[in-house]
Amino acid sequence: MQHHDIPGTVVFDGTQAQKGYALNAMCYSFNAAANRDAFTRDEDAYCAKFGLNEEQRAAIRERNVLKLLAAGGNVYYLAKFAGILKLNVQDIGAQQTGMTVDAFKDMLAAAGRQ
Amino acid sequence: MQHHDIPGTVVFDGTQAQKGYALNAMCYSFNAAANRDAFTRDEDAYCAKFGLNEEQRAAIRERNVLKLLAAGGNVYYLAKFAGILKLNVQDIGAQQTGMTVDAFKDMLAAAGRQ
Amino acid sequence: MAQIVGAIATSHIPAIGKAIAEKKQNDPYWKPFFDGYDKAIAWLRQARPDVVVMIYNDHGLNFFLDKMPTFAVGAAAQYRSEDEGWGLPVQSSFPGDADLSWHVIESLVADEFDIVSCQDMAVDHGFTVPMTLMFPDAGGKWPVKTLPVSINTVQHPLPSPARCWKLGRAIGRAIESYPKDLRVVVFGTGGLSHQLDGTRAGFINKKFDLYCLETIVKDPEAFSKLSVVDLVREAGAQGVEFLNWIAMRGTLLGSVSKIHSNYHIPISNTAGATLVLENRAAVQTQAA
Amino acid sequence: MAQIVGAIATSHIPAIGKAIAEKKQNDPYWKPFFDGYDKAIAWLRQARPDVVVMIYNDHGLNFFLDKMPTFAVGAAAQYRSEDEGWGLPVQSSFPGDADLSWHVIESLVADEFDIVSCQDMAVDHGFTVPMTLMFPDAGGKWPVKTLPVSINTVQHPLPSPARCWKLGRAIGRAIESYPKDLRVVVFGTGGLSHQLDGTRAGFINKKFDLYCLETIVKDPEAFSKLSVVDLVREAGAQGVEFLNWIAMRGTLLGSVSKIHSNYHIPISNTAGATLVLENRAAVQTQAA
Ligand SMILES: [Fe+3]
Ligand SMILES: [Fe+3]
Repeated sequence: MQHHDIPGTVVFDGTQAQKGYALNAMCYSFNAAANRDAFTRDEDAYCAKFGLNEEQRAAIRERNVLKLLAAGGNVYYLAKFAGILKLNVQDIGAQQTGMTVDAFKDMLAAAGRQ
Repeated sequence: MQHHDIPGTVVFDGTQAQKGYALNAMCYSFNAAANRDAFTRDEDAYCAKFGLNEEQRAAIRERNVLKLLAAGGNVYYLAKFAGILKLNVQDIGAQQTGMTVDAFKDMLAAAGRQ
Repeated sequence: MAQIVGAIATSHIPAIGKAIAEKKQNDPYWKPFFDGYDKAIAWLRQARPDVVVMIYNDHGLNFFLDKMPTFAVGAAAQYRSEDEGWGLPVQSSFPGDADLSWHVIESLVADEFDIVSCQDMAVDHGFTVPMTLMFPDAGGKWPVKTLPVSINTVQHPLPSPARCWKLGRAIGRAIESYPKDLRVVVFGTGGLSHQLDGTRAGFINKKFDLYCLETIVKDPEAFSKLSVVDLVREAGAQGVEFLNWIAMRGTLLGSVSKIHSNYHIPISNTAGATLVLENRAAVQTQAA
Repeated sequence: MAQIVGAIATSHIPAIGKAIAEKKQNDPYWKPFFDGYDKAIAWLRQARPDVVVMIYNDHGLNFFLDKMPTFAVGAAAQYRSEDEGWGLPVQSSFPGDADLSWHVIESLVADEFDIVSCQDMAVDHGFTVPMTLMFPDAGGKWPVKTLPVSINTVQHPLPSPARCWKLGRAIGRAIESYPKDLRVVVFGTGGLSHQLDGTRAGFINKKFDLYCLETIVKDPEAFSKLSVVDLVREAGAQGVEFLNWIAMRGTLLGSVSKIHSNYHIPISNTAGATLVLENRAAVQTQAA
């Protein structure tokens, strides 16, 4: 990947992809309702089935998006995990930026008044 | 597809692919031993599961390679069907050219003495 | 001969699909966004398209990292809508035009585009939301055939803006060399600026978006100077979906004029935008 | 820096794999074919490769018509051998070099090759037979890392000879810009002339094959004038696998000399062939 200096931004390149394959494969499986149900019934067993490492399993347990990204997660697949938790992209944005959801929404709206 | 004047040769282009999708999908499934067994146990049910049309089912019943090609089959996938029947590419070549297998092998060998 | 009569660019955010399903078009949050579509829908109706070429990106429904295409082209009789994991309603299947698809694929490969052909394909919100937005009266009976073209925006390296522009040019040539009299409208979906992940989540860049909305009409080749990293920096990590817009604009080979545009912040985490372009074919002008 | 020290072209017919598994190398039918490999294997041993770039075609194991890539590049830590449906022994997995893969993918996409990246991939006889042929003593412990590149020879339109040549050039540049000191040998597999299907089944064209064996050494760009239909006509419907040889030859950017070749009819339905080329890098020559 070309070097970049973009703060707060993960570029999902080959390095990230290698780290995150198992995690992303699990999240990709959540397209199917049966798999979402299986995960919900027994999270640990489902993570084990996909071969997640300890860092990834901890991040899943904690529902921590920044840690999931650091563990190689890609946001498009992680969004399907967020779907299970009924979190939308504002909820996730607030979590990652350390804001309340309302403050995050205000920030978005403020971008329109610039 | 570019027009061609090559006798006795099917070019597997979009037209062929559209005709043969179900047939090729079935043959592709034969990579897995469990699927080969399921086909062997009940050929008709297996063909129905993949949605083969009557022309394709007849060609499968008759083990007729030229008819399978005419019905949109691609030789790379059909080879997996031939594998179930324990036919090798000389057997298939003989069938398509209307030769005995020995005559077909002689023809191949003769190409080396040209 | 087939002709591209114009193009529509639009955001494709899942939240739009949910708002449509829940009939929230007149809610205060949604009204300024949906109001921007009336003129686009009216233009599309009078354009009477037979076919929509949909240039979009898959978000992890049809493609996974085991086989990640740079450019994928549909070649199916129909395209399935499917569960994406977070409750967006599944639409009825979208009719394809396999003969046109194969013509385009033949043409693209001859032009040295190394596409993936997809004879079975599920299409996600990048495709379905623009369809539900632009054909609000379809009621599950889509009035056009469709041809999906998916550009990789998931796994870096992504194709450059210059490559996507060239892909668009090649699709334009392919469509306009198709011998049937078809009226074609090209959609480019996604964007504008947004970022979902990282501590920069929520990033929106109005200034860059307004530059894009103007430049894509008047000087689209200017984007060919940008790198993908430039796009990530200026438009956000998911704002790279603007690649779909660049390819869409590339398909318009005639004289192009802007019919309508709308821009509204925020829709979900995104700067929502739409743009309608008319394409007057060079050939047609000479004949007139 | 990584350097491509040479290349090997070889047939990859499943029957070869079976003959190896059944130790038939000295049967009268097989001996003239296998005898052609002693010199190739000896050359490969002294070439001491760290990595084999395997340019081959999938025959319906890893790819189906739902997602058919023009060019696919492996990016996995290992590549699985699998049941192909007709009894060829399954090999132990082949080690990959994911960092090298991603370097090559970055470089190819920057060069406007629209590849499919494959982070999980099964490789079929187009890959496994050349490995078992050329590393007869491996005993399941492959002494090299591998990088699979699969070219579409299944679903027309196929990439043209000219495009495959350019792909080879781009792979050559990518490998030679990799900062690690690796010795790389490129394999091109398949062919030569053969046709399995239709009433022309059994077609073999010795004259064209001998032209190819000579021309690929001395004047490989000559093939860029051929169309895929030309290849089907002259080399047979499956003889188009010669595209893999063309791409292989394209990777050799230095001064190329022929070490060895062998040609024998018939092996199964095919004209069996092998060719060993040495690549003396321009850079290296200057340094000497
Ligand atoms: Fe999107
Ligand atoms: Fe082959």
